[in-house]
Amino acid sequence: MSEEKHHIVPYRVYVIVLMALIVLTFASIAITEIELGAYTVAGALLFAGIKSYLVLTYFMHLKYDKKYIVAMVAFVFAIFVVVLVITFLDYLYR
Amino acid sequence: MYSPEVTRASNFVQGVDTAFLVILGVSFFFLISLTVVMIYFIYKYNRKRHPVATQIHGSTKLEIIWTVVPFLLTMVMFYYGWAGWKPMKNAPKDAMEVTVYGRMWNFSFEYENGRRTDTLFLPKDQPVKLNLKALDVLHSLYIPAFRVKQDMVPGLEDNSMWFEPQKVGNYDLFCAEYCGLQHSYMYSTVKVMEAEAFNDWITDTTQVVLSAEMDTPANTGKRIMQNIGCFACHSIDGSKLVGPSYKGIWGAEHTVVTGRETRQVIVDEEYIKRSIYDPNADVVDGYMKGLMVSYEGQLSDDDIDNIIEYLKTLK
Amino acid sequence: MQNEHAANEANYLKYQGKYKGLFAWIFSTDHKRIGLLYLYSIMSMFFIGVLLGLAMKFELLAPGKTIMDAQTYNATFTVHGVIMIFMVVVPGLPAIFGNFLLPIMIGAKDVAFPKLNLLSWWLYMIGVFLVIAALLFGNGAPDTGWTFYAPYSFKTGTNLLPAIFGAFVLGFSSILTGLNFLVTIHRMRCPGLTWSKLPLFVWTLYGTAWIQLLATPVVGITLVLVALERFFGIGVFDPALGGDPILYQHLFWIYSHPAVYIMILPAMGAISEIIPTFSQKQIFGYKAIIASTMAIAFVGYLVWGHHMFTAGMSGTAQYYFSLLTFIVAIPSAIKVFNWISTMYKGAINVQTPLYWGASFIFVFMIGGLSGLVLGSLATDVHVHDTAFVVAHFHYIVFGGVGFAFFAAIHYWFPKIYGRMYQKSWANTGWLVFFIGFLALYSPMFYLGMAGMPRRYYDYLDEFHSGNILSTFGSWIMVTGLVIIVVNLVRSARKGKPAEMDPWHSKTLEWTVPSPPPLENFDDIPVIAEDDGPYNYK
Amino acid sequence: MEQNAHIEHDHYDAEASKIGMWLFIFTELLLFGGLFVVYSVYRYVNPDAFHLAAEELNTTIGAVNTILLLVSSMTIAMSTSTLQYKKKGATLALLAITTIIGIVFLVNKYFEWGVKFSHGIWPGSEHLLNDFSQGEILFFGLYFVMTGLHALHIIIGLVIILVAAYRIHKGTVNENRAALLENAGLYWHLVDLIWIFLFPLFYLLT
Ligand code: HEA
Ligand code: HEA
Ligand code: HEC
Ligand code: CUA
Ligand SMILES: [Cu+2]
Repeated sequence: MSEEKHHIVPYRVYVIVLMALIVLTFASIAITEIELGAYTVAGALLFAGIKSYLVLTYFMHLKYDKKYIVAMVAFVFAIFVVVLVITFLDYLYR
Repeated sequence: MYSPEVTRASNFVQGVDTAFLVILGVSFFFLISLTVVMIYFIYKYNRKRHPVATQIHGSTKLEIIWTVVPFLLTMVMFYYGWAGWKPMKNAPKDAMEVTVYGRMWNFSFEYENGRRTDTLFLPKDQPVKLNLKALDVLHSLYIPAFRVKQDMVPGLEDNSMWFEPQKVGNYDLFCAEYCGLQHSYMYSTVKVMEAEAFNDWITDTTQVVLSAEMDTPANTGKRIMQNIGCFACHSIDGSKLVGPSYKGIWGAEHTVVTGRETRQVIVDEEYIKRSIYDPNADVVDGYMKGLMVSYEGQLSDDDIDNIIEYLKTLK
Repeated sequence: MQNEHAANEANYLKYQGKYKGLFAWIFSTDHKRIGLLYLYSIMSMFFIGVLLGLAMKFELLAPGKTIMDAQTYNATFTVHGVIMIFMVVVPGLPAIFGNFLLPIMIGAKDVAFPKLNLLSWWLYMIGVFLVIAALLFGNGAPDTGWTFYAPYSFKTGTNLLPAIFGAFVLGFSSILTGLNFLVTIHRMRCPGLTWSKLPLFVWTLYGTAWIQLLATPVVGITLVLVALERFFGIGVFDPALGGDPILYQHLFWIYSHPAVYIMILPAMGAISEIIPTFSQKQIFGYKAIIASTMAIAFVGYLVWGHHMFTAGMSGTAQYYFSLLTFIVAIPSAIKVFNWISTMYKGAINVQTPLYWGASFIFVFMIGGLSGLVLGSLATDVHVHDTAFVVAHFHYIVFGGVGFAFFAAIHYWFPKIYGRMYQKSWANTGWLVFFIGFLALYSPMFYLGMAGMPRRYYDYLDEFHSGNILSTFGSWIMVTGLVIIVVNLVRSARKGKPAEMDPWHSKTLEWTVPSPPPLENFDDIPVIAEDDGPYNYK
Repeated sequence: MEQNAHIEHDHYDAEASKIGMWLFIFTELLLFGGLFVVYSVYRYVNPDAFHLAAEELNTTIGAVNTILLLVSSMTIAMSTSTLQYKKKGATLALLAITTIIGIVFLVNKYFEWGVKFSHGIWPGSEHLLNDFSQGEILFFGLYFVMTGLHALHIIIGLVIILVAAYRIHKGTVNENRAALLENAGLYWHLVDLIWIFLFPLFYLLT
């Protein structure tokens, strides 16, 4: 059981990421104010997606982790999306 | 149900049974051949006869073969299953419509002219579309001889099934989705008649009128209750089913829960009417709210008067 | 260090730690003891389930009331289903044999999180007690069927909440076991034991653990929603408030279909160990079996809708689910072909585990092939919710998992207890059981095709003869079960001492003494480049 | 946490703990995933009602809470760095900030729910059942379940953080054995991650 060498993330990175997240939050509030019809949902989800990507890579250290952990995370999100899509095969075509 | 007299009882039988034959054919082929091979190996390569094993790691060629061949076979089976099922999805435009109400625990069928029965009467060679309405929980309308089944889902609009009976006769109709206590007693019969006989039957109102005239109100009440299924939940001998017994109900004092408060009521006309039209307003103490659903629109005030006359006789 | 060696001399059954007696077991974090704890608790629940099953068969012996009334019958099949699924076959093989063998098979001293492992067992027990409480207290045992379909599940007056909560806790236990196994397999393989050298049983545990982890939470939240619906009326599944009962079914089966693969994968893994050992031969198509394991785990996640062909789904969804259901059958077929090919040119040693293994393949084929009838749209519309489905899943769940369980217990028994059972009795038990099994469930295929719905307390006369045969079968089978269990229980105490490797197998668990010492290995083994779990000469 | 009771080996394996935590996070994601499926279906079936109901929610409180969680996520992420730099005091301070922000979030939530309650809106309330459409009933049902479950996770997260802080204070969690703190961090980020989706879905799509 060897000691894993830790990558220590500099504070600066965290602060930048936080700024980006806050900006994105306001951006998503702004975009949903505009009347975009069906695209509002897509827009909001897009921003949420980018935000969660940032949280996952920087705050949750995925960027510095072994690749197989990243693969697992991606796999789990993929499974969820697939399940959602399949469920909608029912509702979209009812 | 594979006896000759019911085969081809509906237009779907052939498609479904073909799918059965294809799938069962492939299945039996694999089941028997693989079992025979396995037993043969166990016998032939028993260590008494074959003391030293030959090490074989595998064979890519074989793996490919036994991936591809089953794949193709499953696609064939899928195709037949799909082909037999496809026509069930779309009812023809000229189909005769019957509305089916499923409730705990009986079916009732309403025809286009408003007539209601607890047995499904149908003309031969005429497509029918059953509009399915569940009033309380899930039920499922299943006619094995016709190879049709569709769940009845409360709240689901445009839920229907269709078929075309092709043989005169009586067929079982079951509730196939578990729906509580009397689920296994929620069955009925489909009577398929020649078209003329059916027409005579559906236009014939004399029976109803006659019996109504001849019977006492109490007997009429009893018949109505039988038809619409009150006795599924209420006994007349004092035993407790899902709902309270009718025995001695008239004039008795009952404890009911109205909203949050508990109070005493005397069973009178008004109370009984409310119990039938709005059963969840006063819930009898010790019984579940929400099981009995309103019969408003299905029972007229006259019907209820008859029911009350009948209830009065149950001392 | 000195201590440790002293500890290592005693085997895990004898070892005395901080606690004495019963506590030495229920507070032990040793994976082998936890495995046995699971064995005993699961077997106890299993016997309750069997008794309920027998009672149902007795009731169905003749139309009308035989021994119980309708309410009791409805409660009986519900509790039978809940016990058998959530408490017996889902935890069954992973929790018993996975716990016992996984660390030894990968050359480790324990699982990654031993305390968490013990916690899983405790959670399991809590779940068990909650479900039992649902039976004994309150307004009577739940009567919804193990599927808890809305809206009946929040209309019934019976005692549903403890049962739902129990199922939730059991799910949590299952998740923790899966989590533990995944980490163990990732982190604790001994040097040289690469992924492509893992025993197949370990591979199936790996696949199973993923399903446990990713599917169980969905049913967890679904059951929570049902409970909230009952408490507050939030409306999510209540048609009166705009909810959709069909959505409930989606969520339920998103878990419960993958759950059937949680049950069967470890069973397939056990068979994949037994066949090569008794053929004294390298497993045929090692990589293909692994690939099919992962394929089942993955595709199995996407086919849940085949339980809902008549529920009122859209046609597109029906089409799609049927297609994928057929696809998921292919990896199972691949496994069957590889097992049978493994026997080709082997030096087959016909022993009790092999009887069970071979009959597993047979009943699994019947169960699986009848699954194809259910997966096909036209035929499923006819046989859905009939005795045919009941026959299918008994053939595959307990034909599959049950037979694999008995194969496994007869295979690993000498390792677990360090003693050997009476082979002649074991074989007799198998034969009686097998005959009873066929007689019990085969008639149900016929009954279902003839149109007898399931969950029927009473039936029409036309279904009588099939039911009689089936009931007789249940009596034969239970006779077999009694023989098997009595033989095993006696032998665990009094049997002849077993050798280290009675079957001449090559996996790591046979390189440690029977029963294994507390820490399994004195020194962590190292697997040589050209060695492996199926390296028969 | 991961030692065997009677085997006194050093079982510390940071990577094992980390994978364990990730796997646990996966189950949490799917737990909420189930709810997101329910939400999406009902949003699709009742688009107008969901729009209407979302207007009842206070976007400002939602936005404030979002920012709070984001900041707290950063503070706890930073604390893993400070621990590596062996700055125990700073680490504890950052954790304290995180905890306080978490509590403020809960207080906000408390008031937000309180306002709804005072308007007679809670699951199964008479006002809700009588005066709202079915879609709106579903919206509020899901709103209470999902934000409630989220709040429960905040509480669990806070407990884990407090345990980690205590262990740091005692020195059993330190730069060489940081797994507990990192896992507390991962869990807290999970809570944040879920909120990132809850916020637009409930508050913004009006
Ligand atoms: C261990 C559990 C287990 C397993 C492994 C399976 C495996 C399969 N199941 Fe089963 N199933 C259940 C447990 C299981 N099932 C349960 C409990 C229910 C009922 C739940 C309830 O309603 O209460 C159920 C219900 C069920 C239904 C719903 C029926 C209904 O309610 O209408 C369907 C429909 O498609 C189905 C299909 C299948 C298929 C296609 C497989 C396949 O994976 C089978 C694959 C195996 C083979 C195909 C056999 C081996 C291969 C060969 C011999 C080679 C030849 C093969 C080919 C040419 C393809 N199952
Ligand atoms: C593992 C699952 C399992 C098992 C073993 C059994 C065992 C039995 N079952 Fe089954 N049964 C179910 C799962 C199971 N059942 C489910 C899910 C339902 C549906 C419930 C519902 O509708 O909601 C059902 C429903 C069901 C019905 C249908 C009720 C109806 O629809 O009306 C009937 C009818 O007789 C029945 C009978 C029996 C009998 C007689 C036995 C037994 O008495 C047979 C005796 C068994 C053995 C002799 C040995 C088997 C050995 C093992 C399984 C190994 C154990 C493994 C470990 C300990 C790891 N069961
Ligand atoms: C699904 C089961 C069910 C059916 C069908 C049913 N009921 Fe009921 N009934 C109940 C239950 C449960 C109660 C007690 C709770 C309540 O008052 O709502 C009840 C209560 C009543 C009461 C009040 C009884 C008392 O003792 O105060 C009357 C009257 C009544 N039902 C009449 C009828 C009539 C008439 C029908 C048929 C048209 C009918 N019920 C059909 C379940 C049912
Ligand atoms: Cu109605 Cu079963
Ligand atoms: Cu399935």
